[in-house]
Amino acid sequence: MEHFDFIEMKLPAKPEYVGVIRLSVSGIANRMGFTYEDIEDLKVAISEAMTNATTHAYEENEGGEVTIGFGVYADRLEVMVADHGGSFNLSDVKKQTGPYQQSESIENLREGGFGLFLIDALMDKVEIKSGYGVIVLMTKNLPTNEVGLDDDQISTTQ
Amino acid sequence: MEHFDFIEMKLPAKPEYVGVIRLSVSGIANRMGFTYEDIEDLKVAISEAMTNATTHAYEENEGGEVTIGFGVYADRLEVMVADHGGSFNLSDVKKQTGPYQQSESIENLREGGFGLFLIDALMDKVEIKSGYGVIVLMTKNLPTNEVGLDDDQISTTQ
Amino acid sequence: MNINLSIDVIEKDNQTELIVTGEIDAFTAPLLKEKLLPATAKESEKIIVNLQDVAYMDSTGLGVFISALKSTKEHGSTLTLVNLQERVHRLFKITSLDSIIAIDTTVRGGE
Amino acid sequence: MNINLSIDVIEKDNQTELIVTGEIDAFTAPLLKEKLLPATAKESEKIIVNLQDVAYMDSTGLGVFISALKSTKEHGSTLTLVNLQERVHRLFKITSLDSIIAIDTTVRGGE
Repeated sequence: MEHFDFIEMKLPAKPEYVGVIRLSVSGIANRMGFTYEDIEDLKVAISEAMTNATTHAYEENEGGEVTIGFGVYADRLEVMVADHGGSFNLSDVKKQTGPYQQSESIENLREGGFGLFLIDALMDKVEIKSGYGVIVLMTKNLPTNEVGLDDDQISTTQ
Repeated sequence: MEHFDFIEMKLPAKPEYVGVIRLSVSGIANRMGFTYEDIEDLKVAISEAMTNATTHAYEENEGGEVTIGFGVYADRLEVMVADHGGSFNLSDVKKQTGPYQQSESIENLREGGFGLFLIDALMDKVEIKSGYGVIVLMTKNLPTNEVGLDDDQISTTQ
Repeated sequence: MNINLSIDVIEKDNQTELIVTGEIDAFTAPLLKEKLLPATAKESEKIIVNLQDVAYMDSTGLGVFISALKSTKEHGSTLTLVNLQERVHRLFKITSLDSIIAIDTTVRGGE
Repeated sequence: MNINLSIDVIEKDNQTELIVTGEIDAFTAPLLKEKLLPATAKESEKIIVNLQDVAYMDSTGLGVFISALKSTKEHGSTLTLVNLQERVHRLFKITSLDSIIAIDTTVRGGE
């Protein structure tokens, strides 16, 4: 079986913890060797998924929690964001997903309509599963190293 | 009961993930309003506990994992670091804990002897429990706000 | 609790400038909305949002600017975003929202 | 895998300077040890470790410097740490290791 490391986080489904998740994913992705640009993409995508999860929790009026799993592979990072409980109409969400179209009137633009679209645009692969809660499973590939391995690679964290 | 938020992380007991934990605790502590100095203390203390846990896992030759729990209270942060499995002689560890004494010969200084001492020096309260694995439970209090509440407090993350 | 966003509001004749510092996400976006929306409700007000010191933004920020744009259309005010960092500007381009929200790219922060 | 530590080694007559950049923790300390220990094994070598760009260090870093100090005593070399940031210096003070490890405080980084 393909080897990977697994990291799991459970947090209250509250918006104040979205920033915590961003720092965590930033640490994991930096350690894996992702570029600055890719790390920024990951931060946005995971924040969007966590924001969706906290919104569901809020709508359901529950003090729920969000589970985030990171699968660290040699060539990619898989991130799973799951909220527990609360139902979710997947086809409704998919209908709302897309960039702004010139034909749409500004009045009809949805304030919260771009989250899933951004996840899809910024990650290499995205799957959404709905059942008891919602699971967003997204993958970002590490760039294949075509310049050859450089032992003395310099990198600094924030 | 006193209200608190709970955040849990599970990571492979490997040194390459110590930096990830530092970023996560930094995010949580920053959100709670800890000072820069206190956040640096927390980063060291939690890294020390995680390093201990990864060392035990290594000695036991297991692909173990470390569980870290953060209890976010109004006036303090409680951090629990637990490794699973591997026995641990608590009294041996406590004997080794202390600053360097002029009477000690340099030859007898232990390379890894300052981890628990630093945790104790940098945190407000520390408990170590040994049984099936080791649990380090440490508390850092938020400074009591004597200057009064300032709504327009400016803060930036890294 | 600390909030990683601060907003300075500078009001002149018929002009409101918001200087935004920090991160715009689900936690902080309500604060931005609270400071921005009242300005857009003033007839013929010119609103400038300076995003030079915003290093992070996601769709919650886009949502606030969509609300603000709607409000300007209702009340006859105008909204312009200035000094966007490349990463932040990119989100407006990906979503095509740069076709309806005025973004002044003559000066851009973070480059 | 990325390692957040880089070490430049500058060798002159009887003097080795290590310029350390990044974070010293359980993951990166072995790299520091690997670069530092061989220098301490040279008789009458003067070793300077410049920590100006080390923003984070914990007891694993203290452990490396203890090993290096032991090695200097065995081999007749010397070890001096320079340009410590206040936070890093603090760890040597808390543990009283500043009484046995030479730290040049005339120039200090990060202040």
